[in-house]
Order: sequence, then structure tokens, then C-alpha cells
Amino acid sequence: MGNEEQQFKILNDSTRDAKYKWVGTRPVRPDGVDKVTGRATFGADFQIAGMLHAKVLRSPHAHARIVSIKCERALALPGVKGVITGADFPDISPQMRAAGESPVVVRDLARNVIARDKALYHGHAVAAVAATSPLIAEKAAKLIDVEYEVLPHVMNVADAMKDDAPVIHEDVFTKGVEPKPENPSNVVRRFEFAVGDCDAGFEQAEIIVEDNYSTEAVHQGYIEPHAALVSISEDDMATIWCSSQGQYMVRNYTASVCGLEISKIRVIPAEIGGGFGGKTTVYLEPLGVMLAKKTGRPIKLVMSREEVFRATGPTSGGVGHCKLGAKKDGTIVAAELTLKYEAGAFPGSPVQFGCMAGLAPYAIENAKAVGYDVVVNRPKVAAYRAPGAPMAAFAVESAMDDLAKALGVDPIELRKKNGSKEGTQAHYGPKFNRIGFLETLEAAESHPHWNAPLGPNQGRGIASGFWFNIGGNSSANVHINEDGTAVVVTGNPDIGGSRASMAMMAAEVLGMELDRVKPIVGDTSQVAYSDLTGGSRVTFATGKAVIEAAEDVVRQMRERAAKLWEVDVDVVEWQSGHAVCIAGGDHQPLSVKDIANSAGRTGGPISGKASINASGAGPGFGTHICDVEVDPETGRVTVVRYTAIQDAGRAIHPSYVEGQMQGGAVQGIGWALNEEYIYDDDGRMDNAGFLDYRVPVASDLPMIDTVIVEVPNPGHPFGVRGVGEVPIVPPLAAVANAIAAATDLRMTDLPISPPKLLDAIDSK
Amino acid sequence: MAKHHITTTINGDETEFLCEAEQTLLDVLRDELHLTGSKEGCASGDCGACSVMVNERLVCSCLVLGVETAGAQIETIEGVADGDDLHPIQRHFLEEAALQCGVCTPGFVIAAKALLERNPDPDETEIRYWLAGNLCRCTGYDKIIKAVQNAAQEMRGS
Amino acid sequence: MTQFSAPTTVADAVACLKGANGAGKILAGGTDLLVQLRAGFIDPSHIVDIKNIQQTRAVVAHDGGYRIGSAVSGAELGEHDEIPLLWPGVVEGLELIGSTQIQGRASLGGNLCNASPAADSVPAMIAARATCEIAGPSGTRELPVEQVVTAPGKTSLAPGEFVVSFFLPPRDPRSSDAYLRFIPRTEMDIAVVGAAVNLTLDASGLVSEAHVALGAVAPTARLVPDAAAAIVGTKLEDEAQAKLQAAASAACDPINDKRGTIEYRTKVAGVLAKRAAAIAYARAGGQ
Amino acid sequence: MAKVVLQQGLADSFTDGETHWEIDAKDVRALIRELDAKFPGIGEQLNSRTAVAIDGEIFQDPLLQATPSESEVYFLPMIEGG
Repeated sequence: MGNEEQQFKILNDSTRDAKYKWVGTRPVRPDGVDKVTGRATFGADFQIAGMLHAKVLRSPHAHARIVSIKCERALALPGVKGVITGADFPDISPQMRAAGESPVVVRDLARNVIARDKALYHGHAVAAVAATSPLIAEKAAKLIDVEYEVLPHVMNVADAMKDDAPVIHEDVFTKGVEPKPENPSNVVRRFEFAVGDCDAGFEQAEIIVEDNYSTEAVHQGYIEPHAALVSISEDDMATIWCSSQGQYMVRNYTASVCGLEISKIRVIPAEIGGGFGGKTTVYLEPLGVMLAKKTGRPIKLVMSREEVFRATGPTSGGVGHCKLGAKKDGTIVAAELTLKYEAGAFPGSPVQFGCMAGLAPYAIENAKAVGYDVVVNRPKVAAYRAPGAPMAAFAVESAMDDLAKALGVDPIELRKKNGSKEGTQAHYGPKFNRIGFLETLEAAESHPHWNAPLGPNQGRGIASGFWFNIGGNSSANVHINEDGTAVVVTGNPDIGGSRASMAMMAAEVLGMELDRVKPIVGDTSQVAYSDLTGGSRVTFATGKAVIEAAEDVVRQMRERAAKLWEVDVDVVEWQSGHAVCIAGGDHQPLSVKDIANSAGRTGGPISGKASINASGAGPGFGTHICDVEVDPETGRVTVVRYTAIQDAGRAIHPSYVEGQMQGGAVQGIGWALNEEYIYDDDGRMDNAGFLDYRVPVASDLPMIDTVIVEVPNPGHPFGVRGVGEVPIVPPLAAVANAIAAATDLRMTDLPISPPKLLDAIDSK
Repeated sequence: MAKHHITTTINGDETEFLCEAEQTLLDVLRDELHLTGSKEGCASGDCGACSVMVNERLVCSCLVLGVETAGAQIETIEGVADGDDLHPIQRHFLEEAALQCGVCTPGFVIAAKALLERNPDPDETEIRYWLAGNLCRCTGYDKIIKAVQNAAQEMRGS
Repeated sequence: MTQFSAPTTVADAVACLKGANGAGKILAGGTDLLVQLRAGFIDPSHIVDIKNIQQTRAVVAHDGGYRIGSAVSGAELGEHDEIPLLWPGVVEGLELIGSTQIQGRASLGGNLCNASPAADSVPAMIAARATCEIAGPSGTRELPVEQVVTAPGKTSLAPGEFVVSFFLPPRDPRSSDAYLRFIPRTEMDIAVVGAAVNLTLDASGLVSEAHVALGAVAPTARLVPDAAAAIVGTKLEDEAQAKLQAAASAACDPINDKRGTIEYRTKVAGVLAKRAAAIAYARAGGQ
Repeated sequence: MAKVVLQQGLADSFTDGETHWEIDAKDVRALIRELDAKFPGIGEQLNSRTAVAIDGEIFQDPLLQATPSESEVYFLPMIEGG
């Protein structure tokens, strides 16, 4: 690089950019003490005088017509105060879309909250009952008599796509195909993204690899089950305390499902005990509103873990096919990716994002991705960290490993040769701006892990991953208090330490000490609309709003100082938290405290705000290295070493960036090895608990090394890129590629559980 | 039969409560005594978010009946800090950023404290196996292990 | 409404159970009972906590062996001065049940009487030739552990009976045992397969007596005499190990379920029996 | 003139397979109006909360974003996230 300025850097405490006071440091988070002492209030921790406890009755069948629901026996139980069913909710037109960020079909949302004519999965809510204690509500739920007519069910993509498959929705006709179909189908839509001419590309190819892949549905597995408390006042104003990834989302969806105006609902966000995308929709809140209306009492609803598994969104399982064609020099000339994802009981799998993200890391002249969104009798999927991308990357990155082997080249070299960089046109359309994919590969290549010796039965794999990252609507208020401290109010639940980064960015702009800046997650009445916490957007987009609001405050403070000094505002600069007059004269710099003290006399309180639709979110890339050891007699796979490398653009709080990388990697390891939904022949979930839905435990894992690469995002004042989604994308293939290296077996079906692997070893 | 009247000691304070036979200690702590620091993540002993000490044994409070605790000594997350003085484990959880959402944190703090009181110098494997009953879905456990190691070091005075 | 009693004598416990007319449930560690209660699988009229009965909590030397109370937890047994040295396999079976938190509660008696084919402490107890003392309306009786569980979820205990304690027989020198189980993770799972080996060596280091028991490969944990016979008179040479492995696999009659397949359980039972035998052999001083 | 590109799925439904145009429009709104004039009905589709990439930068749900001459404009599904 000579004397040119370094294009990227690997972050450690000595490479931190010294021009920043707070950005890149590791302060203790402002909400931390409450969380280590048990004081923090999560969704289920609220209580209110007079509240009732509600319990949801759920379908025992995978697919059934609801013939009748009789509530008399339940209502007769002492302590029971009310029962609701789907009939208590307004019937919603299929055209209605929810306000807010994503075009949700309200009728589907409403029917997922509570079944109307048909129960569409084992666990689908059918009725809810409120009583004076949880035990009574539970007993009462068992006394609700539901008559079902059981219908044939369909549980996976292959069965659902058959011509004679039972049709789940009579009004779903496959979109995106010609000619337009005349019969309803479980295939909701076909997507296609393409660049160049794939057929011609494969003709040029000298080496072609291809395979079929499959993944099972996996749950986000947040430790806090969904919970909500709803109270409706005499003037019909509903207040909802709940744990979610977006208080405005809850308000909007609940209003839509219950037929209320948004202004009639106030949502107060609780601390959220994990979400990973799973808390981006509503399940309990509309039930709470309707029960509160019916009983005239506040209603508390808390899901059990079994309900979380049976009724809330996992992400899709599905099947895929990936074909790659290359020249002998390693240039990939054609790629074809086909993905079919389970959407659950209502349309809307993340298959289009899989189609876009799977091939995004590579500059391939002729590339095509085709996706199918397929409904099945399972719970409706919800977002899960980089929705749709991990399954696609599992196929593409496994195929890349096979291609490297077929070409006889190092898998990092193959990725470097074909990797996307600034100016590469993605197959889904746009050209990339400055991105840091190649930099993650270089960091991997030079990491000691890559060349460390391996023991017997061990193997090493590498895989990469991409996520778009998004901006969107965010609002922030920054208030200067009378004593010169500051409050930063945003509308985004803090799911992994975002209050710390909001305060740090505000303190950076204001030039204040961090402990004088207090970040707050506001309720829906305290700060303007914000899209939900998800898509790795908060540090980027809400951070941008905070920076703008803080800059607004700085501007006002300069004006106030100018007034006090009787000078033009242009000669007042803001330096290290002080107004400084650069026009000479005897003006001692004024601190925030000085200016706050006199705010009343210079024009009133000082408060900045920003409401923006942020653009310029920089795409994120990561590369993971995984070592496994395989027990050839039992098929057990142990991850013995793991390194996650990622371009974070700029790490505001490096510890929480590392935490995202480590957590995402481990969720991906679970996905690769042990996590899956298991259904019996009747379509009933057989492992709805943490005993048999096997998320990784502490003793399953090694330390997860991290390398933060910083290629600053030109679209953010500090260079931030989203970091939360990317780290779950590479691990599925990183693990599979390591197993391939250890056993010489290409495992194409997840999870690579011991019976599956042992069977493959024994059949070799 | 009326509710059972139970007298216990919780975080050093004699505490009385009324409960039904089926109510778990976790139900009692959260719903009757408003000690909501212990969390319900599974109600089946698989996640450890409700970890408490009963008579100096680490247990899941979801797998203990309230009626069983007559005369017992119970320690919950609310009793770990001494006023404003955090326990070293709590402090190191903050310094190492060993929590993201924080809902599993009270259980981890209680379990880690039980470990270090019994074994002041556990190796990484011992820490990982001791904490295997505490699920964390955010952190990948890495920073939690480091926080426990650092706390152990401080508590040993080395 | 469920009643609760915490009797302090065996006689009072028997009386409580008798009063419940078969709808009573014994509470020891509670780690299975409370899960079933919460899930609505059971709705007992009476819960009888036996932990306040002295005999259920004691570990005492008796007749050259040890009598262990049925409510003794894994953590308590693991902390005992003698038992882990004499019966490391029995202790590791009990200590493998669940997490540290479960260890503080889960009991030997509960693990047996829950009657799961996959119970971790049971194969090692069977291989140890342990017996249990059962109290009931018609007095007490002693029964070999392998005769307690008759089918998944079913025991041979009559209504009103409960297990008070276990007896581990006197131990020859140069004896030891081991228990291994396979689970997909490293902790927190139910055994897919479990294998216990208890053996005694003669002065020359040959196995003079052996007992092999398998869990999770049949409706109940079972002794596999053929597997034991395969190693008696050997020093666990490769051939003996292979015979043991084959005999263990041959004794399997498992099911397909969410935790494992028939083929997998059958194969891995042999592998674990072989590995457990090697551990027990080394512990007994074999070389 | 901005270079405008539509994905194949939408093109099949509205434009008889045509995917590339050069359109003179000052912003996304004007550009969608031009397309709708050519292919009636596509405007409603493109207006219903899509994302637009202009010279590589993705805008969620834009209306007034400028589309300078020589810029490359791609209509994409709105990106969601976990």
C-alpha cells in the first residue's frame, strides 16, 4: 500500500481512531446494572392492580376446520371472567395492508393471531380465556369445547408442491408464473433474479459442481417467552406493556387486527429478552386488547416455552439446488441457485432474500436465482437474523468448497478471485459501493487459525456470508436538562446494547462525558415513529437520527452562546463540549452546563430532534473459519476452534460488535448440528421444549475468536455498517465444510446430527 | 384445603407467603413476593434463567414447589449485590459485556457465584460444564466465560 | 385442589399415600414430577414429599455395602467420601442427569421410578447388582433394581408403595464400574443410548466377574449377560472388546424417535459398552 | 436519462418481459409515473413499498429520491431483517 492511506484496518485497542473520544471504546452499558441485579423489567415482569391472567387454547391438529366452539363450561368455572374466539375480532378484507414499514397482509396477521374458520397448524390459537389466576385460566382453557373436522395436512415443501397436495388456502394462486394458474396452490409465488445468460455461461465452464441441499426449520430461541399486559381505560385508550422488537409495530399491528385507530393505543416497551427477528410481529397483544374490552379488567398474557415453539415464528426450512461453473483458472462464469422455502401457514417466507443474498458475495457474469414461497401446516415463519440468507449461503458456500476442491485451489483464493468488490454488479441488480468482503478474506488468510495444525479426525472449513443491512425510519430526541446533562430518547427497543451506542454517538457529537448522557427507549407517545429493531439497522439508522438530533442541539447551543456574547453565531464553534468564540474578545468558553443554566433567558429549553428515513446502509460481509473433530464411531461433531471475521464499517462499541459476531456464529453452529423442528405423522410438533430442541449449551463450544475489520461505510457519519445479521450467514457451511475436510463426506442436509453423519460414515 | 402458609428466609430476611401446593418457588417469588429478577424461560429446568440457591444448593426455582421451602434459606439475584456494591461477578459481567438482552443474566450470576464459592479456580472446561444448564442465546457464551474467569481471578486476590 | 404433605416417617408417608387412593404422587427431587405437573400430564390429588424422612436422605455403611436414601441427589452422592471411589460408574450415571441445577435435586429413587427407558442412573445401578427397599401398606420388601421398571412409565410398585433406599453390595478389591451415554450435545439431553459396565479383576488382571447393562435401547434398561460373558476371563484384548461390542448391539431392541434411530442406537450401544468397559477396566487397575 | 432495470418477475407480469429502459425523470416518483404510462398498472406495484437502489445505494420506500442522469436505478423487494 506504500504511503497511501490504509484502506481498511483490523480493529484492536491500539488501532482505534484517536480522533474520537467515545466511538470505538468499551464503556459499561447504561442499562447494565439493572440487568445484573435482576431489577430490569422484562415483558412478564409487569403487574397492575385488578389484572386477570389469560391463557390461550391452541389447536391440537395440524389442519382442521373449526366446526364449533362452546365456552359454557369454561365460563362456569369460578374465577373465569371472559372467553374470546376468532369471532370476536373484525373480519378483515384480504386487500388491507398494515401501515408502517412492511406490507403485511392484515387478514393473514389477524388469522395467525387467532384462527377463524380453520386451524392451520399444531399450536394455532383458537380461543383465549381470562381468569383471576393463571392456574384457573389454564383449567378453564381445557373446558372450552372445540369441535374440529380434521383435514389432511402438508408439512414440507416437497409434499406441498405436489399436484395432488391438500390446498391450505383456496384463494392462493401462484404469482410470478405464466400462464396464470387456474387452480389454487400452496406455491404462493415464484421469484427470479438474474444477470447475464446462465445457459451460455455454463457452456463456457470447464468445471461444474452442483448438489441438492436441505435445511430444517429452526427457531430464534430467545430465552424470554412472549408476554404482554394490556389495560384499557374508561375512555377506550389501550396501554400495552410488552416485550417486542418495535413498540410502533405492536401498536400498528394490534390496531389493524383489532380495528382500532393507532391513536387509541400506547405501547410501553419492556426490556426485551432476545428476539433475533422473532419478536417482529404480534401474537398476544390483540388477544389482550379484546379480553380487556370483554372483561373490563387489565389482562396479562405470558406464553409458555411450549407455546413459543408451537405457535411463534421459526424461520423456514426448505430445499435448494446450487450449480457453479468455472474456468480452470478459477473464474466462476455461471451460477444457478434454486430455493424453495416453507412459509408456514401463511404466505411470506424470506425466500426472495435468500435468492438475493446467496450469490451476492461473488461477481459472476451469468447468475440466476429462483425462489418459491410455499405454505405448509406449520407456524407462520418470522424473521430470523439475515432472514433467508443462511440457508442460501449453506448451498452456495458448500458448493464453493466443492468447486475449490475440484479446481485444486485454496478456498480463500477461490473466494478472493471471484469476490464482490466496489463496482461489482450484484445479480439482483445494483452495483456495490465500497464494501469489505475481500478484506475479510485477507484477514482470514493471515489469521493464525487458518494455518494452525489439526489433530486426528479434525477438519477445517471456511465460508462467507452477506447481508444487505437496511436503514429506514428512525426518530430521536435529544434534550439538554437544566443541569447540563442530556437525555437521548429513541423509539427502538435495546436488544443487544444499543442504548450504549446511542449514548456514545450523542456524547461524541455533543463533546460531553458519557455518564452525563442518559439514553432512554421511549414509548410510542414519547418520540416519533421508528421502524422496528431489526435488519441490523439501529446503530446505523437510529444512530444517524441521534447524530442529527445532537447536531441540532449543538447548533442551538452555539446560537445561545452567540446571544450571550452578543456575537454572530458564525464565530461560535463547538469544541470538546464547549462553545468557543473564535472572533477574539474576552469570552470564556461556555460549557453545556453554563448554556443550560441560562437557557430560559436565551430562548427556552434546548432540545433537538430528528426523524429520518435513513439511506446509505452499507452492506456487510463476513468470513468464518471452523475446526471440527468427528467421532467416527458415533458421528458426533465437536467444534474445537472457531474464528469469525467481519467488516463492521466502524465499531461504535467493539465489545457489542464482537458479541453480535459470537452470538450469530453460535446460533449458526446450532442450526448446522442439532437444531430442528421434529413433527410426528399427524403434524404435531414433537420437540417443543429446550430439552429436545437443542440449542447450543456452554459446554458444546470453544471460545469464539473475532476479528473486526473496519472498511468505513461512506453512508454514515462514523462509518457504521449493521453487524447483527451477517454472522449467522456463514456458519452453516463453515461447519459443513469442516466436516467435509475431516471425513471427506459432503453433508448436504441440515442438521448434521450424529445419526445422519454416522450413517454417511458407515455407507462410505 | 386452604393455601399453605410458609415461612422461609429469602436473602437474609424472614419471609412469609401463602401458596397453593402446585405453585413453584419461581411462581411464588415472582407472583406473590414480586421478586421478578428470577426469570421463567422454560418452566422445565432446561434454561436456568430461574436459578436460585436453596439451602446452599444451586437449583432451578421452577422445579421446586413453594411448599417445600418451609424453613429454607433462599438466595435470589436480588440478594447478590450488597446495596450499591455489585458482587465481582456482576461487575465483570458488565465490564466484559457478557450480556446482551440480559434475561438470562440473573441465572448466570447465581450459577457462577455458586461455582466460585465451591471452586475458586475453575478451568474453562469446568466453567462451561457447570454453566451448561444456563442457556444464553445472545452471546455465544464467550464473554460470559471470560467474565467468570476474571471474577474468579479477582476473588482469589491474584 | 391438590394436597401436600411432608411426612417425617416411612409409616406416615405410607399412610398419606393410602389416603390418596392411588392418586397420590411422591415428591423427591421433583425434577420430573414438576415438569409433568406443569405440562398437565398429571393431576395428583396429593403430593407426598419424602425428603423429610431420615432414611431417604442418608448414606450409611450397611452389611459391608452401602445403603443410599432414595431422595439423595446427584450432588450429594458425588460429595460422599467413599461412594465415588467404590462406584464411580453409579455416581457418574446419577451425576449425568441434567445440569448443575438438576444435580442439586434429582434423586436416585426418582430417576428409577420415573420409569424412563433412558434414565441415566439405572443401567449403572443394575450393573452394580443394586437392590432397593420398598415400603408400602403391607410392610417393606427388597427388590433388585432391574425388577422395578416394567415398561416405559410403569413400575412393579403396588399402589401406596415407594422406594425408601437402595443397597449397593459389598465391593471386592480390584473392582470398578463406568457409565457412558450418548447425547447429541455435551449436556442437558436425554440419553440416546446408555451403557454401564461393572467388573472385578483377579490377581492376574483378568476380568473375573462382569455385568453390562444398557439404557435407552429397549422398553426398560436391561442386563446383557452375553456382553458380560464376552469379557470374563479376558484382559479386554481387541477380540474381547469386539465380542462385547457385538453382544451389546445384538441385545438392543430400540425404537425410532426424536432422539435416535433403531440403527443408530444399536450401533452406538456397542461402541459405548466397549468404551465403558475400557474405562472400568482401567479404574479397577487393569492394564 | 436514468438507466432503469426491473426484475424478471415483475417484467413477466407487466412489461411482457422487457427489463431495461432509459428514462428521463428527476426523481423516483416521476420515474414510476413514466413507467406506469408505458405499462398501466405497474405504478401501483412499484409504489407499494418497494426498495430502490440508485447507483448502488438502497433506499427503503423512496418517493422523492433524485434519479440523476446516467444513474442506475433498480427496483427491489423491500429488505426486511431480524
